[in-house]
Amino acid sequence: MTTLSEAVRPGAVPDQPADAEAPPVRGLWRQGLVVFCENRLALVGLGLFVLLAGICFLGPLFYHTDQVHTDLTAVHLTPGEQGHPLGTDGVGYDQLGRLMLGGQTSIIVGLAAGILATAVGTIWGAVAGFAGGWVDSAMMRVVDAMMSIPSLFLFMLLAAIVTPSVPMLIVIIGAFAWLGPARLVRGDALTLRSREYVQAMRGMGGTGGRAVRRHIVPNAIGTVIVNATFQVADAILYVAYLSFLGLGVPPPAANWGGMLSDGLADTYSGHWWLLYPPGIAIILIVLAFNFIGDGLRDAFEVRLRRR
Amino acid sequence: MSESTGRHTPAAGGVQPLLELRDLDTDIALRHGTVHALDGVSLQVMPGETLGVVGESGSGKTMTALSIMGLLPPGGRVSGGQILFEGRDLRALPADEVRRIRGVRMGMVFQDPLTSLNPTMRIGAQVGEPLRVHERVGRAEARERTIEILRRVGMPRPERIVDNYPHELSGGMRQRVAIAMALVCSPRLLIADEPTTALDVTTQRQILELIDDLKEEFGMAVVLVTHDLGVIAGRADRVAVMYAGRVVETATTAELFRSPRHRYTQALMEALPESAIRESGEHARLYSIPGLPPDLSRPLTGCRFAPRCRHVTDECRTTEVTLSAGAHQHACLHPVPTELAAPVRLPAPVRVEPAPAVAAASSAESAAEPVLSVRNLVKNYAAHGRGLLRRTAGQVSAVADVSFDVAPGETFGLVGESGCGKSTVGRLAVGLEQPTAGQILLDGTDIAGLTGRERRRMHRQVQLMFQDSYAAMNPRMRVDAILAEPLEIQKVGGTTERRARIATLLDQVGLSRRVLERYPHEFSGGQLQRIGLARSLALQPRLIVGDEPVSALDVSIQAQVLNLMRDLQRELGLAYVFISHDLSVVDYMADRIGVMYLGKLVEVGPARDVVRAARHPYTQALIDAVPSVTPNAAAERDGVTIRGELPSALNPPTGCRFRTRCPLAQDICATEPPLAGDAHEVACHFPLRPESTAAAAPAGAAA
Amino acid sequence: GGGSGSSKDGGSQGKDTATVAFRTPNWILPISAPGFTQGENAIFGQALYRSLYQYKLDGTAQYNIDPQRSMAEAPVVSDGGRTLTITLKDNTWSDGKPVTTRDIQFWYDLVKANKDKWASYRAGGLPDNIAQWSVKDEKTFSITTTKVFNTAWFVDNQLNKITPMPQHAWDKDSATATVSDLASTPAGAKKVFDFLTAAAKDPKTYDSNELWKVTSGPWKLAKYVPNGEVTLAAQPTYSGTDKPKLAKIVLRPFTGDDAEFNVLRAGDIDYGYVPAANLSQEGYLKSKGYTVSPWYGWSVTYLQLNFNNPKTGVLFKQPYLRQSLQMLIDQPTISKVIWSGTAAPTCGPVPAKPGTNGADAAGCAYSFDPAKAKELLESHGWKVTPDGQTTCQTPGSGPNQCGDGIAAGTPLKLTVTSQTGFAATTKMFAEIKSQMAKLGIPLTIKEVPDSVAVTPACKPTDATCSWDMSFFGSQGSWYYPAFASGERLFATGAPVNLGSYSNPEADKLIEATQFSGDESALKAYNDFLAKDLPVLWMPNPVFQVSAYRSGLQGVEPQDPMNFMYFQDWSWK
Amino acid sequence: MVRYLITRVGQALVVVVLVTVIAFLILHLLPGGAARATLGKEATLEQLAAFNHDMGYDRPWIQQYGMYVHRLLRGDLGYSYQLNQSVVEAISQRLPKTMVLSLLSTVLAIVLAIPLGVIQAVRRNRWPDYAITSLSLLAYATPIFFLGLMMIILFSQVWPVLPPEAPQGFTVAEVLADPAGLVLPTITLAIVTIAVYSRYVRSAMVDNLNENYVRTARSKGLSERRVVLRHTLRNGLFPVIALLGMYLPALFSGALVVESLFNFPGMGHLFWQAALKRDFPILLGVTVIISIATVVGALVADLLYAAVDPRVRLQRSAS
Ligand SMILES: Nc1ncnc2c1ncn2[C@@H]1O[C@H](COP(=O)(O)OP(=O)(O)OP(=O)(O)O)[C@@H](O)[C@H]1O
Ligand SMILES: Nc1ncnc2c1ncn2[C@@H]1O[C@H](COP(=O)(O)OP(=O)(O)OP(=O)(O)O)[C@@H](O)[C@H]1O
Ligand SMILES: [Mg+2]
Ligand SMILES: [Mg+2]
Repeated sequence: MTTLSEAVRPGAVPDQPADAEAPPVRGLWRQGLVVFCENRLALVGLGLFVLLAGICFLGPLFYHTDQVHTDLTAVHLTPGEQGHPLGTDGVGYDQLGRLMLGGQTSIIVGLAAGILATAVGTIWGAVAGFAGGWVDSAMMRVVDAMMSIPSLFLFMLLAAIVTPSVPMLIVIIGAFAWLGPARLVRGDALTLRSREYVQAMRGMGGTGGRAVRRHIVPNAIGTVIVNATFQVADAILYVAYLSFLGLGVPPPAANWGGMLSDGLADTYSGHWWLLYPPGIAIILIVLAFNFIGDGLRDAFEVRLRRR
Repeated sequence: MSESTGRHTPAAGGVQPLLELRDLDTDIALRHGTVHALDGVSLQVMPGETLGVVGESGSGKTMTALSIMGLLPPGGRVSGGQILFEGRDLRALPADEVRRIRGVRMGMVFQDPLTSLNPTMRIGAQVGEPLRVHERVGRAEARERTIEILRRVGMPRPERIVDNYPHELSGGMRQRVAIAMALVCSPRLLIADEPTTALDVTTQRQILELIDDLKEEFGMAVVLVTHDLGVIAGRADRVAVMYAGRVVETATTAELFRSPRHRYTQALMEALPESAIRESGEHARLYSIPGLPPDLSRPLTGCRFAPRCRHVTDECRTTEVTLSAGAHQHACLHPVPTELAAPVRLPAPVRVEPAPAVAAASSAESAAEPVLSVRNLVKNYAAHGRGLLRRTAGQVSAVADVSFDVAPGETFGLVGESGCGKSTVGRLAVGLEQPTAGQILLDGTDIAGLTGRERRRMHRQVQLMFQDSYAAMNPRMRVDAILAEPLEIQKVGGTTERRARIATLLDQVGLSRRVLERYPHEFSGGQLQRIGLARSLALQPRLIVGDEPVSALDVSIQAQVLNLMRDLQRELGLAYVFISHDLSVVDYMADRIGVMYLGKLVEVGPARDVVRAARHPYTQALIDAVPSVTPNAAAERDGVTIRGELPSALNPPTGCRFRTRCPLAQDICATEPPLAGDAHEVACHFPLRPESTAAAAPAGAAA
Repeated sequence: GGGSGSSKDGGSQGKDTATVAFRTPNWILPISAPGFTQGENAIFGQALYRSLYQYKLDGTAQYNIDPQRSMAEAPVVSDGGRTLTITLKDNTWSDGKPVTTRDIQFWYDLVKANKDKWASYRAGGLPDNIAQWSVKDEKTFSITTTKVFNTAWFVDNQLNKITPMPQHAWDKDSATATVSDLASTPAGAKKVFDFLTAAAKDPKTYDSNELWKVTSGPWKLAKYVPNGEVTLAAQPTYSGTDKPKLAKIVLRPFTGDDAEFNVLRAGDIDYGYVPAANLSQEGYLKSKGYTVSPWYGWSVTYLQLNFNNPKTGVLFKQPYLRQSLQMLIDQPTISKVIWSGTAAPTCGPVPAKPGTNGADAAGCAYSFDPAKAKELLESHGWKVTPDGQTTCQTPGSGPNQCGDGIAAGTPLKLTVTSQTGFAATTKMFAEIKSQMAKLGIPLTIKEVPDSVAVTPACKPTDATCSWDMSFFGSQGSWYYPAFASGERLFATGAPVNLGSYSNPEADKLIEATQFSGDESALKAYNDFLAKDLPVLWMPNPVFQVSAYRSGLQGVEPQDPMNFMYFQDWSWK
Repeated sequence: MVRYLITRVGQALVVVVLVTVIAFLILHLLPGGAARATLGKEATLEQLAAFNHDMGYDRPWIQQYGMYVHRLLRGDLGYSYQLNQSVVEAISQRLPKTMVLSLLSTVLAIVLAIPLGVIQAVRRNRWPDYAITSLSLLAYATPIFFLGLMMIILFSQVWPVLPPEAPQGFTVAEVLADPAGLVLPTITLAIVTIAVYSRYVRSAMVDNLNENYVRTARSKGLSERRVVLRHTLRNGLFPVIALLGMYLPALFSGALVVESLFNFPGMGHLFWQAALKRDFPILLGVTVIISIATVVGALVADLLYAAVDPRVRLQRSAS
């Protein structure tokens, strides 16, 4: 999947505040926060994420279900039956409890893989962009090559090599989703490298290392964080795709993607509670991260805007 | 021209104004609150008249123009008053009607010719578009008329240009295109918003003359918006001075420059470097207006200039002042008394006074070991072809064989048109780039041979100051980190010592300690330039290379920074290399001046000699092109005029690089002239004047 | 043409066409090549080239030979069981030429000369076990074997491979050559075989190549698109008694179960299958005029244990441990709930008569009994920690001890390599894992696309020998030919004995099934292995749950050995 | 120009070579090997060895790679045992289907995404923008297999107006002859693409609407329509061209799912099945073909970009 994160670069927002006398003294972070909060969709996204994460991680503390032992005497109970608000699945697990458990995996895999991909990509892109010359060329050709193989193909092959488990999925997705961030950060590094403040620093006798540490990385961090948000969303989707292709995590671990693709088989069985809740959950969480990413993008952009 | 020819006095009965603004209010809605960009602006433009609008940045000049055109930015709207154009209120007309008027009866030229043209549309299509839309003419006819109008704006080979894209033209040519576009429907009114600010002085002169000529030819009125008093002085019939969203004074040009009444206008004029030189004939301190213009998003009462005014009284702060009646209107409670307003002593566009002894003294001083010595410096960049079919071709010769010295405590000014290699020399001098050939000696040591550690120490000696201080500061660092950075890099002192040093620096540049925890985006341009200066000073360098350090600033702020730089120089014994394209600023600041053309140093000498008794035709042309606050001076000049465009640095002309544009060029110019002379060197086969005391050579500079 | 075309042809009763969900066959030559032995190839092959004998398992016929469909009479045994004499019935090739012993000889010559390229070849099997092949006349030939075999075994598991091939059309080494007796020499047979194989490896010419126009089956190939739709048309010159009743059979491949089921629901095919998860749709399909019918297979399903695993092998070698693991598998409930009743418990290596064993495991040696399993472990020195980790407490080889090679503190902890893509399998292991967890046996489930590939038979020193248990039975682990003997599954060193099970007693019993004429040998072998647990027995799913238009007659009974006889089909 | 072309083609070649190396290395790591997966559980060790020998899998991977490249240069991508077809044949049989699907959905996506993006940009931060943003992100967030299934349920089961599967014809002409069958798969694949493209168009348009030249255009008294359509849209669309080249792999990923859902055996499905069955020649072949397509796509997009956008300077650091 080419991601929104790669495809949509931020558009400049024009309404620059006036060239006013004493600008309100406000921390960069606070200012960003204000702008983020002004983006209503971003707030909706954040709310959604907090809600879903809260249900998944705190829910089980209040709503106890047995997600270890199967119960073949209570399979496919309809919602409400025998005290299962969302019914049970094909081996008798409580579906609501399962959704919480699956949500934990999805969120953890998404966050971890997104962060891993971003970290790898950032390092790769920063090194390439800052080194320049043939190092850059070589490193970027590798990225090009891997990008020209559909990512789903790569994931499929990798998932076939290693046996998928939660840590493995994180590594697999992380290992191949870093290409987008690598390109972005490299582009940033290239432009940042020639920024006047970097030149100014070199004019004071500063080294390349300092340029990367003090100037390039902190300034690329906005792009990186925004991108990480989209990466998280994409990672959650990737897990779903892998599950659909039969390469997801095996039971009793659950994840929304796997539950959804399992639920596909139940499309016509009348067991709607096995299909739609995970489907909606996955859409909501991916949507949430995309909204958040959009909001962060605005926020970071505003922070850099001149007065 | 205006007064003397007696045309178009604003109050002249019978003649209806072409455009009249009555109490115009314009608001711009922002995320938080609203900027009241214009507050009760009233103006009149008579048919065939040129109205100059001047004022500091943010005073509402552009908003006035955009309000008239109905092109306010998102969130902007005219909230009150009337815009009467040919007697009809544009605000009351239907949108379509206004659109037609905008396209046919009015034309506008914007400041930045680089971005004002659609990059993917052919010139012909863009210029001809209003014809096609408003007059519904056919393709062929539109093309013909486009070529015609391009020819009229002085575009070379218009039949070819119509099929070009904007990026294939130079800045000056693009601005001509923009003007042609505005004029293609023969409008009654042309609004030009800083049409020349982004251009070189030589081009600026061409464009301004063009507008003047066309105005005559089309018989249209012009609103010329600019922040440059010099531009206005040469071109406008009448001038409106704006401050903080209001018109504070209007008068005929001659009247205004002879006796400005508003205290703000007066202060502005005094802040010009030209006037400092004029007053004393010496490098006196400039008058600088304290403080900053007010924040227009807050409610304001009284005279808006009151907080910065020397003559303020309590009354000023509370009374709303309106424009006085009459031909010379002003909105000031304590105007400059007419009797005291001594007629402005107009400076000669080129100084003709005898060179003072200072020049000689400074050249004598330079016998001392120079801080910086540049020897036969060459810098070539690998060039990349442009466009689809141009192959990679050779090298850009950015700096070609440049040599000069800078003595301790001296200011060496470097001037020249855009792209002539000034910045490159600056960057080479501070060791940011490696020269292709030649040497750079700092205190007698060649910086090329330094080892890593020595190199780092070398960076203490010489510092760079940037044009855009904002761009030169990491937006994510607070001022304390920014100022501490050079100290950290050079490992100077511990934390406490650094803090103490930073405090001293702030004192030196006149900023309060409170700024330390703020971010760059929270400062004004002048403040930023001070911080940049403070950073340059942190390591106690002996030499500061300032690359256009004041070009982005308003006159009033510019004055503050220039004063500061001079004070510090005196205090700390600094040497400056002062790079600028603005001759009057360099003239004010520099002890000696080097003039560059296309990578070559064509003339070096003591500042006064160079400015007053230029020897190179190029220098003379530059000087002549500088607009002066003497009204109508430009029209009377008959000095050296440069023709054509700056040749490409990719394939610079052989021999004297200026010969392609030089009125005096002869065959011999194909051989390279050496830089010759004693204190006042020139590289020309036909120097305008022999080197001597400049007074003896008034040629080419009729006063 | 296209989809709309086929849905017009099929899906409409009263016509003479049936559209069948069917993977595209990709091998046409009656001598199968390695890699091309999939079920669809067998059915496709049968439709074009009948094999010498065909079988049915209803117990009515001698040696299970189907007297109607077979091309020869049942063999006459002589020479103490070493010689079988076979007489051909009168049949003709599609071009009118008679089918003679020459055509069988041709097959034999090719197989003998190219046995290593024949997928069904096993060292010691056909043709190695034939001492003499003699042709008496056009209709009769006899085979003398190297040893005395159990005739039932030989007829069911060896003679089933023989397929008469049109010598008069194929005995040449290039398309332009004229037919001769080339194959009668080994060198010639190699050339002919290479020629025919090359033609078979060019599927896009299947429906145009003259070679494949001469057939013996009830169908001819009307249209063939590689990996696409295949159309069979009734062969007008077919000489068998089971003449096709429909004019056309359209075989349509699908990209997956979901795609197939969507189309089935839309009523665009006449014969398809219901994916396991959609069994509850029976009612809907019936309302759309379909009959839903499970297709039982002549198969067993099991969980392979790796006796050679250097770590867990010692555990599996303990019979009590295998027993307690088996007792944790609730075959009846799993069959009923997870497989929705479309699976039945497997109790031993010989399949129960298809469709007869109910959902109970009455005949099984070990029924589901976690309590007994726990007791068994505890009585052998294991400290059972429910929902924790059970460990060996008293090591040693005594009767109350864990057993040889199991050290104190050894955790009982297993990994199963299973198949991805089968919801029921996944659920089944979730259930088994849950049961094992209750006895403190953590089970890790690894799902892979092809569990056989990653769990090869291995020596303890091999790097690939780290797997514990392997499952490849989502559609049945093993389908038998008519005679369900275990020489390929459970004999020491047998090719499909992935777990390297080895028991001299079992080997003896297996040999008996192959070589003695003793009718009870099969039962003895079954009873022993049912108890000894060379593998863990698992619910045996049906081959598939077929759904066909109720108007389509002759589909039932569905052949347990997975053949399809389209010629029997007709519209009501 | 020529130099630029040479550099770009050179880079493209490097990328393709790298792709083959990467694919080869990954396949080399696949456990289980191809032999068992192809020959099944009944295969004997001798048969496995013979197979491995035939396919060259028993040689060092460097040598295998060399052989592969050698054959690749002659246009021979190998032979698939699983399919009993040469890889070239298998791909050429399926590529047209995937191309029809991708092309149709891309065209549909572009046709819809451009107006949507423009509306969003013109009505920025007002309700049409929010609505379209939410909808397109919703489309983006929906796993495509779920989306496809919903489509089938809605339009061929609940409300049976369209067939649940793509056309089953074998040639492009046959496929196109059944437009009804193409509707659902094309829309399914297009929906996600629309989301990506419209966001992209929006941001490009927003950037361009803030450019000075737009103000100049307005100053000529042009109608808002003309300003947006004649001046801004053109410039806003150029980057989309560049995106088209880059988006190819993603499109194939999506096609993989859509193909299996709608019973439309194309390249994606081919690859999926090959991955499950360890069909190495197919896996390599498809990967190489798609990466070549992508590289060529990117190259063409670049050249096209350069051709239509007079601003583009070709020396712009390529990567
Ligand atoms: N897009 C905008 N949004 C909000 N405020 C604006 C915008 N553009 C200008 N302003 C504010 O409106 C006031 C008038 O600005 P205007 O651009 O007319 O000044 P100007 O005299 O043209 O200055 P300059 O010389 O810098 O062009 C200023 O306070 C400015 O900050
Ligand atoms: N990094 C570079 N690569 C290639 N060419 C360059 C580079 N930097 C400068 N040049 C070229 O060198 C010449 C001199 O540039 P330089 O920036 O020194 O001019 P300048 O006099 O400072 O102009 P300006 O007044 O516009 O700042 C120009 O033709 C420019 O295009
Ligand atoms: Mg302005
Ligand atoms: Mg410069």
